[in-house]
Amino acid sequence: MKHSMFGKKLKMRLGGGIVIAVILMAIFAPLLAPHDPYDQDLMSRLIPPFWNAQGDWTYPLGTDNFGRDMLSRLIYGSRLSITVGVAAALLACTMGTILGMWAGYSGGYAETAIMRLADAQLAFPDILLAILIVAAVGGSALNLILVLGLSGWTVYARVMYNMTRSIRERPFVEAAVSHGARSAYIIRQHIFPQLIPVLTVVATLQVAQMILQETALSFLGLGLPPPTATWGNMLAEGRDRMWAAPWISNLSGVAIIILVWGINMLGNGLREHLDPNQRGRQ
Amino acid sequence: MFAFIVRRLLTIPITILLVVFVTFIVLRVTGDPVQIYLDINATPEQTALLRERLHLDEPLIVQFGLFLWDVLRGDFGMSLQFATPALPVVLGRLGATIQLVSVALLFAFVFGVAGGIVAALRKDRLPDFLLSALAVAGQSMPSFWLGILLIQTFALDLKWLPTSGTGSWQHLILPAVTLATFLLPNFILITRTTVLETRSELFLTTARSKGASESSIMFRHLLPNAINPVLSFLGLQMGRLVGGSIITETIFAWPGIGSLMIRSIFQRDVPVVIAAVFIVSIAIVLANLLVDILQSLIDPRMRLD
Amino acid sequence: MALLNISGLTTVFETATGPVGAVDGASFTLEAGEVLGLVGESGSGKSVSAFSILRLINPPGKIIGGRVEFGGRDLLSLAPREMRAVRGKDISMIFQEPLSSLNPVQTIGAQVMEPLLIHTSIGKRKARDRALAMLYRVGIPDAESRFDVYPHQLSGGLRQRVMIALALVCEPKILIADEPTTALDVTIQAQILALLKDLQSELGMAILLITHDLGVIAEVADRVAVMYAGQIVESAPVQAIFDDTAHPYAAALINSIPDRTRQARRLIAVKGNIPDPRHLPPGCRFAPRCGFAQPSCVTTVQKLTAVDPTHATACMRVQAGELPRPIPTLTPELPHG
Amino acid sequence: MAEPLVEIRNLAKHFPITKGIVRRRQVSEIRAVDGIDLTIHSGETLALVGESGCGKSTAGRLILGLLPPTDGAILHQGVDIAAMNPAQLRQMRSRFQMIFQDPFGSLNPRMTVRDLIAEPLKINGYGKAERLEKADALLEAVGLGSQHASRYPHEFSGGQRQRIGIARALALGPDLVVADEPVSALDVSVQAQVINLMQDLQQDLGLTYLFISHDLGIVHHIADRVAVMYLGRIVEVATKAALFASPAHPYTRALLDAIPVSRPDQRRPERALSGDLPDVASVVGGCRFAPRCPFATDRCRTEDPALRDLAAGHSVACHHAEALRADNSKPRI
Amino acid sequence: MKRKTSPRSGGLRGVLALSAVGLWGLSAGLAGAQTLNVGVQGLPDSLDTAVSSFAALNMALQTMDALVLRDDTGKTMPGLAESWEAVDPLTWRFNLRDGVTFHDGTPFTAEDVKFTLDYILAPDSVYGSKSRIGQIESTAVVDEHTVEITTTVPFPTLIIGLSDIPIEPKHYVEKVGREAMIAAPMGTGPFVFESWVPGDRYALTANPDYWQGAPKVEGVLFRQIPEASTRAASLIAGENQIIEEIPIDIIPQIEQSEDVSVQGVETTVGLLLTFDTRNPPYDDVRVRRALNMAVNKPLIFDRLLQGKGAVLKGQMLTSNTFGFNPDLEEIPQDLEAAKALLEEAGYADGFDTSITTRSGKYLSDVDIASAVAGMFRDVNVNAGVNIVEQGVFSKMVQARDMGPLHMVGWYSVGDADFATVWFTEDSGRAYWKNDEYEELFTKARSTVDEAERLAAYNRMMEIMHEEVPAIFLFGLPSIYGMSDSLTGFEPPSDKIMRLWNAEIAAD
Repeated sequence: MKHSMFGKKLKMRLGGGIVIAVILMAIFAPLLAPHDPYDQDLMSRLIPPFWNAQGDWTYPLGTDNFGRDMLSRLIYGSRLSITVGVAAALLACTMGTILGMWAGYSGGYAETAIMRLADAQLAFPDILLAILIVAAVGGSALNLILVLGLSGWTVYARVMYNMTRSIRERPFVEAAVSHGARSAYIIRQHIFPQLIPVLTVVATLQVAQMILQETALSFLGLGLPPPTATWGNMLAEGRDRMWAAPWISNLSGVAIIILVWGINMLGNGLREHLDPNQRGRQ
Repeated sequence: MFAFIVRRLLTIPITILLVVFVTFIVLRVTGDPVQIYLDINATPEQTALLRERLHLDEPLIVQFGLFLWDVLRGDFGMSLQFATPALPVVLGRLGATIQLVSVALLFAFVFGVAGGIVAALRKDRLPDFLLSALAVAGQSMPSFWLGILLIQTFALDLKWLPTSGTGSWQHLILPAVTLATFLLPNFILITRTTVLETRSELFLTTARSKGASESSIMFRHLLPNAINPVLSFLGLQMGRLVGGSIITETIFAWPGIGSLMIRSIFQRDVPVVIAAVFIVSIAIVLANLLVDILQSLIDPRMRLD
Repeated sequence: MALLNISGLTTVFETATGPVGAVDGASFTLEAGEVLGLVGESGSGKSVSAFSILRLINPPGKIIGGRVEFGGRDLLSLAPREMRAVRGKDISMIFQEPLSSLNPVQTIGAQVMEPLLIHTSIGKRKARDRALAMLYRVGIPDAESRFDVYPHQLSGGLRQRVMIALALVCEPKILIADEPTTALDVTIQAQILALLKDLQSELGMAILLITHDLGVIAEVADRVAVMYAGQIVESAPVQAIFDDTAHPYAAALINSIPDRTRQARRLIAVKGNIPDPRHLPPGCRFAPRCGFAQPSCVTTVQKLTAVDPTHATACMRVQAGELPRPIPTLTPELPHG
Repeated sequence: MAEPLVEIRNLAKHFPITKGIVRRRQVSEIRAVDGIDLTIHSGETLALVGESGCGKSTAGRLILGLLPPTDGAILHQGVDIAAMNPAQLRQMRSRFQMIFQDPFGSLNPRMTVRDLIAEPLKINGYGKAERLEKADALLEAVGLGSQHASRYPHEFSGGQRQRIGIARALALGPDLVVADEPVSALDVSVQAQVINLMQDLQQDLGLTYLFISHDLGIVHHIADRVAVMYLGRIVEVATKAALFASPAHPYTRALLDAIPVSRPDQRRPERALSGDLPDVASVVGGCRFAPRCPFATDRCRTEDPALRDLAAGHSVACHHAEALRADNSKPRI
Repeated sequence: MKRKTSPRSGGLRGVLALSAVGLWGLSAGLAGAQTLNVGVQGLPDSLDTAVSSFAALNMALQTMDALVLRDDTGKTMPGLAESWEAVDPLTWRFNLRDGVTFHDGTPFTAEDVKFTLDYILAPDSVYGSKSRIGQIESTAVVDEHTVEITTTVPFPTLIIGLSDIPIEPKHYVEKVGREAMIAAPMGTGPFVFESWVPGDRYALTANPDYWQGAPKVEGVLFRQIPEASTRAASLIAGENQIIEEIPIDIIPQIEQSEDVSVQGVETTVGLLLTFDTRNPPYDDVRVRRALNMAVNKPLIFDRLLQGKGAVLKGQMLTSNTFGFNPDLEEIPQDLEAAKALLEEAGYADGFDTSITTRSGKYLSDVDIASAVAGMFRDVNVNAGVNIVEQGVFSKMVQARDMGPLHMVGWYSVGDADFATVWFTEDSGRAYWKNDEYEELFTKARSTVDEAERLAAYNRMMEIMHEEVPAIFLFGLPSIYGMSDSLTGFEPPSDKIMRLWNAEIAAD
């Protein structure tokens, strides 16, 4: 389209390109990383990146507090950042979709209970829930995924609930009923497939949210424990060294921004592509 | 409408009780306040004494019952760390948080809606792209990092603003901007979408067919119809906003509920945490109620009943 | 000199695959005080034509040619500000969906007052009085107490009356009514049509009535223009359209109405579908569906040409006198198992 | 007269309106369908006409068992489906099917035409090969080639979509087809195609139609008998000929009069029925049409007229039906 | 440019700021020209002296005095008590300073001492520092300026214990009640309480009648700034003249800035990694010794603590603590010997273990734990770092299961008794058990003979050196940042800021 300089295609290409690049980086981390990301060498700690006068090409992006290679840690860090983000979003998505569809389709007590629960959780700051659970069960990757997933399901539940309720009223669902279809069949065949585009968009955008949430938890000391590298805990680790070694925070911060930006671009592009009017409107 | 408000208010206690119960149990199960509170050199007798005084030797459910009694008495029990009733401690911090959150909200709302309108009006042109990119970049920025960068830039390098704390309106600027950045992008994106959606509504054509000017169409016809989804979103984001204020308050040494809450969680000061969660939950529920009422005032179709 | 003179109006919609024509060189006139029916099926370009007259086409739609002469000026070349002065004052418009064409968050009173506040300098009080009088005039019972209600609180019929009040409050010379009764029940439709006729004779305005319903045309129009696939294929006084039909499409349209006076087991259907505007036949656009089409119809571009002083058709076979008038009824066989 | 295929007795559907702060209690109800009796004979086309909100669509759905009735019985060949549990009802479903008003909305946009038509068969446990074979046969039957089978609904025009909807409704070989405004969303030049198809299919397959419509022109063409509904009640039932020639209910007369003329030379003077359709919830005592009825008397406003036989096969719910019917010379409303 | 005032006090901005302050009711922001601004990591949550934390004591001792004071190096010196003597092993007599008045002008007397101590020692009291003086049997007023304290057993650490007990004004507490005292504390100290905004600020004004002489500043404003980098920024921006608790990697930021500097002082906190000796592999002393040898402490000290503080000399006590054994040396890194020991113990292929630590509790705690874990890898021991949040740690303490290795810093306030107690069985904290150690501890605690006590502690250090119940890491430093305009303030080894001599130079 001539009058559209920056349409959804560009967004999707740009966003998708970034996301694919980061995923490839995560998959091939052992091939790409010049050093062992856990190999510490206190003698060469806090070496700045190559563009700095004191830089050293052995460690192109410098070293961290323990003399570990920043580049390698960034490459490896993408693995857990993405895994946690994606897995948490998936968990939230699965839970929220099932509950939201259930509430929206069956109505009655299930609807009341589920949507009340979602309301209650709305009144409860997400991060507080995360803090409470991580504090209780510790900061392993699995726990982090659980925490973020549990705090993120309401978004889906709400959207899926509203959509299910409106789809349930669509004539083709009535048509299926008139042919003698059971509820399970209708949900599987007619309702769920309609939800997929919106689900894709919401889930994509939530991956970005989850990665940021992981960063916030790391800041509060509730992220993944060392020596595991995630971009979030690298950023948090660097915050007391913003002066002595600004590259630790800045590089991981920039990495997060690029990835989250890419995911958001992809998600927004997808949203516009799939349906400009499909939104979880109340 | 009155019935709606009353009914919504009546659901609050259920919500709050649920929230309070979960918080209480998790806090109690995951930490021993006595160990944190007492001096490292405290004797076992002292520990036992305090434990008994706090009813920590009772079964959890009894503890919760006793706690609820304190709540009903209105003070949420004695804070361990503050050695005073918990509720006044929390209420004392409420003002600072309300200041911060309301200024940040106002900032995010005004600039977000304005940005969203500009982006929608210039859809797929340069301003739209720049605003969208900026919004997405803002969304991707971890807020504590942004906070530290802002301090370095505006307090240390440029020396325009104080680094942290309270005291004057200048003190408020950096934390408010940091917190606003948390919401601003979403306001831009949602306003953009709803303005674009509303722009194709037929009643705007009606207004145009009356000879109304474009600015009158925007402000009298389009915006009042486009603003409600933005408000809905605002209501849904209140919880996240409080989460964001935890980090912002910590970075900027802002003496609000957020920093109090996180500290009290780490101290397992159950009365204070719960009083804080209680106040925050009520604030969120009330804010949502307010959003609903506001929406029904703007759009008479959203009858509240 | 006609009140409104439209010539060569061409409007396209920009799409990813290039511009798609919606109205293709439409020309017609509207005389003072008459009801001109613009009739056609969905996608025929009749509504786009109407919107184009007031330049209310939203992007990606775009008027790319033609003239709309009103009061000696070409509306298409007016500055936006001058155009705004025409809208609502000289030419007003009402729409098919009275609910979605009223602002849901404003009271009906405010919406009826708005044109007065835009186009006159009378104060709010007087504007309110005039708006209220207009609401009574269009038959809203108890308009005083309904002045401050919102559109959703009214029935469909009342909403359309509000819409009419809003359009006529400045007493325009022309009312463009785009399918004003399509969304309404038959008994209400009859009421609204009667109201429009009344108001027309009272205010002396001209009405451009856009509809797909030949029954509505038969009921109220003075003259008729028939549109098909973006083009006007026939225009004539209303009686002539029915009695002296000069285009096969118009004939097909008339014949497809179930007529209580005729009793047949099968309705007379037009074969095929309305063409896709992206893939229009090069010549006569109706040719693929036409029972009288010859090979040359498909390739030859046809022009609307007068066959009588008041009667024009775009069918070259009629122009050439090869077909009788009115066009006879053909029953094309439909594929069917 | 043929066998009654469906008999409806005192059928009612009320939707509650609730209010209240803590415990929602029912304050009133919308009587969408309020005690109707109707018989559909095998092989006929019974038209159910009325304006929007009169309850005709609700009645259609009740007859199909898509909504649970509040009261009454729906006898399909003597079996009351209103008394069935969902599992029993599913067993019955293949015997009565529906054609929907919105030919786009009633087709799942993500399914191919073949899958759409085969879906009822799939639900009812037909094997894959049989399903595909039948689907292609049905496509042929409604005038679409099997070359269309793997396309999606949005690739079709409105008329073609409605053919798909018809094919799907016929897949299970139903006795009764309820067609809810099947052509009102279609262009006039296409309406005729669909109506013709429906008539051909009825003849070929011996179908029974309940044809719900607001368009008296089409009803006049397709129906054998006509039932007129107003605010949840049937006000008049008659053969098409009787109804159009001598309507006995003032509402029926008003409806007929409101139809636009089909030729400009038939224009008549002022004849619009005044007033709006009242809010269904506000109905209180007396004849429901009385507030709009030019012939209403005090009796009409207090005594609710029952549907009664006026002549053989002609029932009406009006106190003054005889007078009205006799007086055909009177100027129309 | 030197700043002594709140940074934005001039011109229009000042006017705006003032009006804003008035509006917001947080007026303490603009203090007088001579107010000393101090940025602390955390203000106490309560001003109740019963709450025992460094932060609380630091605030309390600004407005109150104890009988015994300490100097910046931790040595005791006369405070409200001018002198004291042991009348017999169980009785101490304190001669109180004459002419000292509380802030309201009421003279300080022996009644105030007895009132304070009796309150603390009451059976139902949960006073935080109760254990410091727990062996006191009774307190008796001899005359207006003499107090006699009787102990249940010989109590050698009484004097140092009393230095943590601020003396309360009896008349005031009795008149206004304890809650009012907590809300607005009053004492004999150098500064008068002015206001307190919990979580934000604590404001004091100078006490011109202070018995050691009036402070040289008009007042002190403590501001709570939990985030270290923000705290450092506030110093560099001139908003504060003193900040505490500077993380190691922020030091360069301050050192590179003009007009501010960093000073570190060794505290009496000894940082240990304690083994759970109840279970394998740490029930084997060879393994414990091997892991001790695996750690290159000087390297960590040099790199992660920037040489601030000290490496512990093979014992838990810091060199400034009474009981320190000067004959012991730090256990040097020796990977070969460590591997040999592990092989001997049957762990040639190493094992998996984990180090439990809190984050931000001690200077560079997580960093040190991570570095140690990294060094374990050189002897094939694969260690994870288990960072637990404070509350969870407390639960682990209660359950007596803190994982195979946990990091803890024991502080002695200058006397071995306070630190060594944690390796006795009675403490409920120890995993390791040694009969001789227990005996020596009891002996040292029940005599007031300094030489005898020193010998006992020295021997206890030897035993620990042999048995290695923990990896002895560092004597932790306390690092302060200060404005160059500030004089008369030294970083204290016990985190109690002594500010009455502090002075801010004029420009």
